[in-house]
Amino acid sequence: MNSKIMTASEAVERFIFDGASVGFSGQNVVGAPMAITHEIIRQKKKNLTLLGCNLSLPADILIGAGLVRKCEWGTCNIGYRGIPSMGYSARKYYQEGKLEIEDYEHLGMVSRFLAGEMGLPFMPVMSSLGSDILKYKAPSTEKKFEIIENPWNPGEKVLLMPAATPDVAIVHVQRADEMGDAIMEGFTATIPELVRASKKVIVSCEEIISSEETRNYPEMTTIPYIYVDAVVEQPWGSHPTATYRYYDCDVEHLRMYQECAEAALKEGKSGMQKYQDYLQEYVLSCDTFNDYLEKIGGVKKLMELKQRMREVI
Amino acid sequence: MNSKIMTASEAVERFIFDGASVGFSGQNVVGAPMAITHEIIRQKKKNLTLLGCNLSLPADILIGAGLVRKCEWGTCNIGYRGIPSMGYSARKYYQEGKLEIEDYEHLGMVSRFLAGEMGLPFMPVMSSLGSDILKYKAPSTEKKFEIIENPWNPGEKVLLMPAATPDVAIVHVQRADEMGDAIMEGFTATIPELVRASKKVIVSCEEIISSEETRNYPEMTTIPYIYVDAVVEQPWGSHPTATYRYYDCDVEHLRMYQECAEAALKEGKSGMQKYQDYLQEYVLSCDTFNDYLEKIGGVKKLMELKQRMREVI
Amino acid sequence: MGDIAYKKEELMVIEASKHINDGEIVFTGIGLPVVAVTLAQKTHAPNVTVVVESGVVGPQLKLAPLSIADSKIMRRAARLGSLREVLACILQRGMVDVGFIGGAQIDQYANLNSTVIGDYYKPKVRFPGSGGANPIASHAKRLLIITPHQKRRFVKKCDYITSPGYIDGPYGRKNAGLRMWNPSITVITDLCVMDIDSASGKLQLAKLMPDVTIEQVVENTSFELIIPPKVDVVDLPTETELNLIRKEIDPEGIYFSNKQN
Amino acid sequence: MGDIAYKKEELMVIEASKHINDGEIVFTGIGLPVVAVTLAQKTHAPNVTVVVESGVVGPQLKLAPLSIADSKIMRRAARLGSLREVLACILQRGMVDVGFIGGAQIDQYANLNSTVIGDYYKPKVRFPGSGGANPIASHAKRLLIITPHQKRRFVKKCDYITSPGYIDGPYGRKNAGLRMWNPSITVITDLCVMDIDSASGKLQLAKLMPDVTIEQVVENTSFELIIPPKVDVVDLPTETELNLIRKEIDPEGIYFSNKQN
Repeated sequence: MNSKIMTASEAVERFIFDGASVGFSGQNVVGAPMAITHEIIRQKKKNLTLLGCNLSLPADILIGAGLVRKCEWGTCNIGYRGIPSMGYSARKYYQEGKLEIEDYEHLGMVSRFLAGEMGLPFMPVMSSLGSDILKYKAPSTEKKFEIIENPWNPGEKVLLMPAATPDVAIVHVQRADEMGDAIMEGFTATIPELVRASKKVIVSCEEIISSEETRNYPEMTTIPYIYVDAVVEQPWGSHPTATYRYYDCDVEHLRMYQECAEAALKEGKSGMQKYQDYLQEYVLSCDTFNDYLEKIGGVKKLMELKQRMREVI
Repeated sequence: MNSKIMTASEAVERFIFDGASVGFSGQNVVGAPMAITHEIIRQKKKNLTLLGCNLSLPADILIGAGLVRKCEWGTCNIGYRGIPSMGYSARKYYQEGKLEIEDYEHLGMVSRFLAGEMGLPFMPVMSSLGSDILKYKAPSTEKKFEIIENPWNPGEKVLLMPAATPDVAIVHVQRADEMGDAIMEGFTATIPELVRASKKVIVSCEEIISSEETRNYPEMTTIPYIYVDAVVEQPWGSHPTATYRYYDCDVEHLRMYQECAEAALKEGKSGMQKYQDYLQEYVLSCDTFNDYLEKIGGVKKLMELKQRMREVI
Repeated sequence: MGDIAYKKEELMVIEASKHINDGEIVFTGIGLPVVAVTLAQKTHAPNVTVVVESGVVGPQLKLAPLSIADSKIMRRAARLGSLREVLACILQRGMVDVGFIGGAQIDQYANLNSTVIGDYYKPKVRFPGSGGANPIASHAKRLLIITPHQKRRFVKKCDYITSPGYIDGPYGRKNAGLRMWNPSITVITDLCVMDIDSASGKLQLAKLMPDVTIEQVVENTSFELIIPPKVDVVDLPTETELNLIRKEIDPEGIYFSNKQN
Repeated sequence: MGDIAYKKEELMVIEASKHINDGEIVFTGIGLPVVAVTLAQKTHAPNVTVVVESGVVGPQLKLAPLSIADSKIMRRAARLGSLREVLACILQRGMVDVGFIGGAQIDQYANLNSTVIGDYYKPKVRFPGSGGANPIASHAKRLLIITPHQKRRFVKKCDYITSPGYIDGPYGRKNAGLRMWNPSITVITDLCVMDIDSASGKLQLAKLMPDVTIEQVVENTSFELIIPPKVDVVDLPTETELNLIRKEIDPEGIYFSNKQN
């Protein structure tokens, strides 16, 4: 089979388009596909709709870069040791009326991907009921949900949520082969459902391994190649979030990011400049993610994060 | 935590009861939980309802032993190299009006377990439509299915199938620890959904390993202990079906079984005696599954099956 | 007859393999279908992905497995997962290009019966039932049926529709709610190749097997088969094709009777 | 005040731990809840199973993780799986005994808000939203809420109900279609412990923290809290409990402010 290996730049150019709906891996401070996210900012793909359970840092920085029209999420939570949980760019843009949010909760959202991956129009869900998640529709949505009676227990309400089928899913994993067979370690969060529900899939990975190796124990392959369109090798590709068993999150950098985003929210023009300076320094002025890795502290910092993961697990 | 290790006899005594609905692992000639199945026959648990996608040999022998009232299945297929696919006991009992069958298809059936494992009353399914699977209800069933209109695409029909939540699931796997964390190798077929949908779960395994070992790489654990009630160690516990990477199926014994079942169907009283003799010799007169393993050829045969698997994979 | 001796089943398998294109996802059952897809992989379609209902995605088959649950079918797969992953996340999602199915009866609308002969509650013969056949028939873009051509098998109306063909007419599937409402269906027998006449949703003769006459086909079919004005003849097998089957795919000759054409 | 100095949060955590029984399945969020469940495991409930939304089942926690996605929370788990496995196959299936939740506002029916302060479309402050909180509130048999007691937090009516308590009365959950329609809910603050008055579905005072008066509680609560005739006082922490928290669970003191009670 043909190799799907390409650079982050090629992958974004080929599969992300203005107005695309894009799903992301990542839970808080683990597993966000930051190398691909930076490339989207450099290529200024705009009017994006982002989908995910916890969209965390990738959503916040894309929103801060002014590229996002709408989010459909369970949460946007970056919280960690002293770092406020809400992404400040998301807060700023929403409060200023520049961002549409469709609020879901995690079970409802993963159920939407579950319907999508199985070719079903909707999925029954037994949460969200009684909450304002059902009360407030996003302006753009014609029908956020439907409530029917359980045919096997008349009188019982069952919520139906519509399938979500993003144009593209972007996920970061530990290892993949050139065809796209991908192995995830640690919790998989929503990756299996998200990937299988999406029309195109970009996998970024810490290491490319041979198909000989993946096929030795195919029980471990989280995503088989049939779903995958691009494989991008980028060690430390989820920095400043962690990659399980590889390196810990970079608390200092995450805090610095949130400080810049907070400044943009609270300090007017000078604060907004501070955030723009962050984007300029760490994303726009970098040719590749490797340039970024140099700037955040280079080899020494990366080895420190590797060591911290060893201590944690 | 308390150990859940017990003998097959204890597990059946504690968790299988007359009239129980029981789900089984196993696809054709792989992975059937035969040690536990034999024990059910010895303890004469009766009026059972069996549930599964491919119920294969466990269903056929329980039906032949006169212990089954009803099956809800996608198929009962034992077919392999020269062995007819239909279980002959199932054919005999159904044709003679002594067995109720609710016919489903595999996608519909696994969707029913999927609803069950997620605490949902039903699951949408897009197959079965237009077939006689929906035309013929089993006499006992009040409502086999419901068809609704897709709220997101008026005019489109969506089939809903009710959740299946067996009283007990019986599965055979490669390895488990004493708490019940179970590791499956090879395809998992319907095991994940079946186990999580069932109220009680008996896991029989080739080997018990330590929790130290299972917890070293928890991504590989197919079933976590919270679902498991009994762990039974029985090497060659799925004979005459195969256990992937451990031993191949025993074609000669499977053929002999089907010949006895065919005789019962076609040769009247003498044929029925032949089948009874099989049950007497290989199940009822055995104290444990180890006695059975001696009778089917002992160590020499078992080593041969082990060797055959090595050649296959 | 050609110069090379071949068995009927060999030619059926070779013909089936030609309906598989490179890069496609093929849902395989047991028996001749797995020989056909392996032959396609070894000839014109090396990048075919095989999926199997038990949870196997993309195995690298060497020898033909004997059952969908044969351990051989797991050989060097891309993924060993669950039945749901294959039947729901690949098949029902609409990713399968070609699906193989079969049955004890096939009727004029290409419906298949693998459940009962006779009355459902008091049948003459009970068969195993659907398994994965119904979902394959419901969701694959193209269906291939390899079957012996016998009058009792090619019936006007199935006693039980296990796997839907066109049900009762050109819009039968649409009316029933099947999304894949106009799949291509190809039936390959030892006498001929049939496909669907789109105006009626009924089976029509497409090609004859070498040395078979239209009369023979009609005699062995209980329903009125649509016969177009011009009917081609299936190509004879090549030596390469036969050698691949005999030496590489099925050296033990498990799938092929000893009758020669 | 007891003989031993302790921080308010320490006593809140110790009180919460007492609401967890041995053998139960506990759905944990970040922060103080994970300290409470770890303390329960190290005292009276060694066989508690922790589940975490990201896909972690039964980790053997040593140090308190700092986020539900902190790699520490995966330590020697029984299963590292998916969010669906935990939220659907454990939580929605009804297997969770105790769930921890929280929010920026809590109202008289124990509804929680973690979405917006002010109007939904033009809010004063936007918060992250539900995450797993809504499903936990919907499906756990018992709910525990550990929160600071502030007048602006304990409001009459939440600006937005992210996670349902009793919604608008004793049958509020039943009317909304929630299966777990009468869960026990316990709110533990630095001033008191509250639970649900089953007649009204509203919060009532259950216990006071040591040296706190009913007046103090009432002053810091914007809604009319139900006050039963007799109100007990929470036990003082023991040295063992404090030592476990300080030396084993959170030796770095990450979760506890420096204010002492």
